[in-house]
Amino acid sequence: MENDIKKIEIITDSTLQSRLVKVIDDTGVSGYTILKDVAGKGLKGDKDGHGISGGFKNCYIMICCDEHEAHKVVDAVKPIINTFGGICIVSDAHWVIHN
Amino acid sequence: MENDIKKIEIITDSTLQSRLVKVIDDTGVSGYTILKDVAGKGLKGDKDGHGISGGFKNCYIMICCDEHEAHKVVDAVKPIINTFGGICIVSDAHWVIHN
Amino acid sequence: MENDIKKIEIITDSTLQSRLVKVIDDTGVSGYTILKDVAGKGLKGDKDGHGISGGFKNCYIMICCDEHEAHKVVDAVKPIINTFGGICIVSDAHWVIHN
Amino acid sequence: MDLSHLLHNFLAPPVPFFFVGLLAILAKSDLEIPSQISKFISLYLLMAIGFKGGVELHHSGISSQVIIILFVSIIMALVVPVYSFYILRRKLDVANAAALAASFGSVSAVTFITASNILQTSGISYGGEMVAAMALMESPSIIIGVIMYRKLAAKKEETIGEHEHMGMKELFREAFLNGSIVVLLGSLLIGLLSNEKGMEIMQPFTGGIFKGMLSFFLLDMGVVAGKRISAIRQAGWFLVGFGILMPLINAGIGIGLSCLMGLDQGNSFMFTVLLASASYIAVPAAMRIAVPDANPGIYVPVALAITFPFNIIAGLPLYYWVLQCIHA
Amino acid sequence: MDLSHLLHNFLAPPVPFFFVGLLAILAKSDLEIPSQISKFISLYLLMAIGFKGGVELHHSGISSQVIIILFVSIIMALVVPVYSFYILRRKLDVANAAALAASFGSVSAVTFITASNILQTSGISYGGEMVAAMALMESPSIIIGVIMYRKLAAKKEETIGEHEHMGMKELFREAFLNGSIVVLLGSLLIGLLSNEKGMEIMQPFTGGIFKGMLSFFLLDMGVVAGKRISAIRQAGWFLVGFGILMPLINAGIGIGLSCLMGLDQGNSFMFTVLLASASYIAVPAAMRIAVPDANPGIYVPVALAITFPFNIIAGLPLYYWVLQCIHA
Amino acid sequence: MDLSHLLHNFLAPPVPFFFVGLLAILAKSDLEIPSQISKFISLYLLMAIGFKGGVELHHSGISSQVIIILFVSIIMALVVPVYSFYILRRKLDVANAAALAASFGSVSAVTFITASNILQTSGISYGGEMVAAMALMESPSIIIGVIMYRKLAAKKEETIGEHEHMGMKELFREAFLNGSIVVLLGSLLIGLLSNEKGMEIMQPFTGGIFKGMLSFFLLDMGVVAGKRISAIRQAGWFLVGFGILMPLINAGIGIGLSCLMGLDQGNSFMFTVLLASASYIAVPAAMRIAVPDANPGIYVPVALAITFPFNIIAGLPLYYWVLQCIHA
Ligand SMILES: Nc1ncnc2c1ncn2[C@@H]1O[C@H](COP(=O)(O)O)[C@@H](O)[C@H]1O
Ligand SMILES: Nc1ncnc2c1ncn2[C@@H]1O[C@H](COP(=O)(O)O)[C@@H](O)[C@H]1O
Ligand SMILES: Nc1ncnc2c1ncn2[C@@H]1O[C@H](COP(=O)(O)O)[C@@H](O)[C@H]1O
Ligand code: NA
Ligand code: NA
Ligand code: NA
Repeated sequence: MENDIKKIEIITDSTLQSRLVKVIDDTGVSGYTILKDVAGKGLKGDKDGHGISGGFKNCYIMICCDEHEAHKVVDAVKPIINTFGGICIVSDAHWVIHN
Repeated sequence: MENDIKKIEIITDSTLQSRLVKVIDDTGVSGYTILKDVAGKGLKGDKDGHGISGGFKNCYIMICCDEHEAHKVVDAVKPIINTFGGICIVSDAHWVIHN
Repeated sequence: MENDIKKIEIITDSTLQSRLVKVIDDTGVSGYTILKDVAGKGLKGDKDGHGISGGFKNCYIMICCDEHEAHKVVDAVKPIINTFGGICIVSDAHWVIHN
Repeated sequence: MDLSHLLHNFLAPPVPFFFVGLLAILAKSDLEIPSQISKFISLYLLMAIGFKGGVELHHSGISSQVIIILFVSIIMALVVPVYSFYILRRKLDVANAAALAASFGSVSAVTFITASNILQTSGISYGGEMVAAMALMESPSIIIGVIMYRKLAAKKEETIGEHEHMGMKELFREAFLNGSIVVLLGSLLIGLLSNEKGMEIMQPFTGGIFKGMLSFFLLDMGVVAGKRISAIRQAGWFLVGFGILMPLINAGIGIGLSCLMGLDQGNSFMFTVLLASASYIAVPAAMRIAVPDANPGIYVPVALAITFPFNIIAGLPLYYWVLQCIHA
Repeated sequence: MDLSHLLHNFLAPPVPFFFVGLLAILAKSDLEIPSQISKFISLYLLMAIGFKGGVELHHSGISSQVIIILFVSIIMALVVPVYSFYILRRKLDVANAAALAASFGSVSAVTFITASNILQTSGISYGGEMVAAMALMESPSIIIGVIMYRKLAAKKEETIGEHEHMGMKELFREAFLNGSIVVLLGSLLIGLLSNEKGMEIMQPFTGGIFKGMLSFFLLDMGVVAGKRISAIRQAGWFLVGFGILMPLINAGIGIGLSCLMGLDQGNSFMFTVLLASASYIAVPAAMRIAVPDANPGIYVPVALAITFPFNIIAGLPLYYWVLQCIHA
Repeated sequence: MDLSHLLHNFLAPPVPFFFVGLLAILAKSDLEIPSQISKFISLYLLMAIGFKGGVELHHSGISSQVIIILFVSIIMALVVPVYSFYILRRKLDVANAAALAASFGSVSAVTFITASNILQTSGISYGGEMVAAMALMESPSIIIGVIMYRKLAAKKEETIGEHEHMGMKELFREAFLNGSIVVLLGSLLIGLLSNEKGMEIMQPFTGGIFKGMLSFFLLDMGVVAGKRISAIRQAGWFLVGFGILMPLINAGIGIGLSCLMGLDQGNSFMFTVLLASASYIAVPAAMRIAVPDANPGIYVPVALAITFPFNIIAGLPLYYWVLQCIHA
């Protein structure tokens, strides 16, 4: 299948979503996908995604881009994740369709 | 680990969900997974996933299948994505369990 | 990019979520991510994710870990998926950031 | 109130909203009620009906008749799944027969609520003990269904790994402590303990907007029934027949038992409806795990897309009419 | 009620909640209404307004004036998008012009409801036929918009694969059977068929909490308008002007037609509001598929972040005032 | 109303629903309120309480006592976190002490609302200025908490990259413009500006169904408290003690200050409750970012699963009783 791309996945606290989106936008990637209601568990404890108390929900952001852009995104995201927690992983994929 | 498979991920406007599901069903794959409340940004602008105005939400469809089926799915999905926008990516994975 | 990891993805009936989380917790992995409102179709029929009737919704659980842990998770999860249905796939990824 | 008056009731909200939802889906509309809203309204309805039932019970007190009703209700919840199972076994395998039998042994809260709505418009009252009976009838059939499945599908079980096998303790928890039952019983208890002030205070919520919320829920039920209806064709005529005849048989038994217990018209009607209705919420959720090799694509549509609409459209007026003839 | 009284109305709920939402977003607050809640309240509002309209229509009966109103409404829903399209073509390409024209040919239910609220506080009534008119005006412009797009953007279409091309049947379904219209029409019909009892029963839901729910929805509208407002800058002055002048022109036409049809003050006002408002729900959802090369980042913000607030703030009081002068 | 009467209040809705939720979770029920519904009801409660407060304030006018109350409230919101911090530092590190101190300096809207419910059943009124005080007390402690953290955890900060460090401007926005505060203040303002008609119109929404919605929310609070309770064991006895003693100390100070300010019984009670309650919504959300190395698994459960239930069960009746003795 066609072009090789990198798929970057970021999962961290919801309160960071707007901040992450801003730095990702700045790298000039063509798009990203966001899930807002994400539960989970990590080094900072349980996130049961509950609606009552603030700060117990994650967001998930996925970006498909070429390797060069991927480095830019990772560099932009790294300091945020390092400070506030969460994970960022990268894997290989292929564009099939994108217009 | 066990069998090699292809993992196809499609992200596009929610209004296309039923149309996509139909063509995917027709390829005869054994299953798929759908997320309905997906936000993001792409060539067609911001989708903030808001509930008030129509047409600002994405759906995400994921299909695990063998390479042969993957070609069928991609062929079925391609014209829709080409016409209406969105992305479709493929990556490698392995079945661990599936019954 | 940095460390190689395995990304395990499990999709099965929502009613199994707490059971799966328990066995995954027991393997000692550092974290996992959960999506609660997942629709789809598989061998056990359509899950339209509807809120009225019980038992028509999936959950999605994703775990990033090293290969050794991945084996433990798969072993823990396998009997549950074998009995109750659903899928479990593994793919390769890389930690970029994790603290 | 004569039959024409009763039929007229079906043109007034909430019932016709069911048909709006159903027809929308059959006409391929994209109408969809968000899933969290369904869950919210369903919890709301349980809270309201539970609270009102508790208040009624507080007024009436717990007489010996109340005890008898509750006792008979539990017995029926244990017996119905047994004979249902043997009827179903003629065409279905053990797992599916057990799951569907459990569904018919349990109750449908929305059918109950719609029935209570008919009584209210007719100016007939029923006792809070009927709500208690509903709460008590939700779960026993789950246990019975699972026991029959385990006893009679011995080979199947071997394939289920030791530690996957749901223990009896877990099964009881699943059956008796699911969210719906907890909210229903909790609200019943709170209603029972409330003083007059508590009741007045809750009235606009549990009473005022109740019909509207029920209308909304029935709209949603119509949508879901419409979506499940295609599964009926696969299910075949045996199950369609079962989904219609079984409520009639159980209603007959219910009417008979009501007479034996000497219930008044309101209580008789509600008791009959409890027997005639089938669960599509609590039972399927429990069966997914407890009877994993049953096919929910079979047992849910029968309860949801056949028995529920049948009861709403034809069953309730019929049971009402029969009981009225008896009590006239 | 004089103008000062009317302006006073804008300080009482529900309208000021729109500004709370708008200002919150402009001040970069994180205020957000969950999306399923928006959907729920929007369905609720349609159900309530539809039901109340049906009840009104039940009372008034279907006179020849009702038929005339409905007929003129449909005609206008077909005509408005045509001239809007040609105005828009001066600056926009065919796809975007068609999509935006369809939006202005259709209606905004929330603007309609806010207008009905003003009438209610002023003690003026309007007929249930206006709700029917609203339901009938939602969809025709979608068809007109798509036809113009297909006729006039011939080359584009070639790029759309044969089987992707939405058939006329599918288009009609999309236009006439979207969830909002089904709920609105269904509730209208149920209101029409309800007896007095049905109306009383629904009152706390469709009447009592209505203003509060509308307040909540307007809060949400403010949030969304605030989020879309930045898109306006990209849209440029032509579209800002269009978003303000078009409702004024259409309102003028509406006032003229109301006089010709001899409508009373209430009906004139509601008819004018229908013409002056633009759709940001049903139309954009349909246009995403039917006119895939139009940019929703353009046509939605014009309807949602310009025309809607303009109508709420300045348009409604203005139309009200003009009609009051005429009818005084 | 004597103490037994007061205790009786705890058997009437809404409070007992908290225990239904709590016990359900402790018994391992799967009861769960969908998260968007929680968010909706929480916004609803803020809108209703804000609007009612505004209306009260509109009636009473802004007297010099109102100014004094607001002033003292802000001062306390700045002072409480400081001494709380030094108490907490005996066992906690700077980050966790600052986050938890901020929580106690701020307020819990649901505790406030439950308290207002007790007053209402007792026929005692309180002024709209108390709602304004609540709004003003939400945020200052966030700023104080962050300042203490930054001053006293100097080394930590170095590890936080330059551009990750939240600027003071961003911090103020986070603290003063979060959605809850905006809705509360906006509704207060709208209530303040509303004429009589606006109030009547909103009554079924902000008044009628209020208790029911609060019941639903307390059910949810019970569920969440139940889920967080296991975290308490890890937190240790020091924090359990803090979560119980701190509200008592702050309530004592509140009662003292009320006497000094010469507040009537209703206002004294509400002021005391504001001091005694701790935030588990606005503050944790802000702390996640502003004090990233504090552990929300510690500071949230103390406020949510200890202080909140303590106040609901024992605190409110106690403060009420003491104030009644004083005012008798
Ligand atoms: N190993 C992991 N695998 C999958 N998701 C993870 C993992 N570690 C953390 N997460 C996700 O990232 C969120 C924040 O992580 P943390 O800041 O470490 O608590 C968690 O709530 C999980 O949803
Ligand atoms: N490069 C990308 N990476 C991740 N998601 C994307 C990307 N491009 C588009 N998407 C998703 O696909 C949706 C539709 O894309 P589009 O039609 O290009 O606006 C967007 O709203 C995103 O959710
Ligand atoms: N081939 C597949 N690709 C993607 N998701 C699948 C696949 N098969 C099953 N699933 C997901 O797993 C759920 C349960 O599967 P099953 O038990 O086979 O019905 C389905 O509802 C789908 O969401
Ligand atoms: Na039954
Ligand atoms: Na219009
Ligand atoms: Na406090």
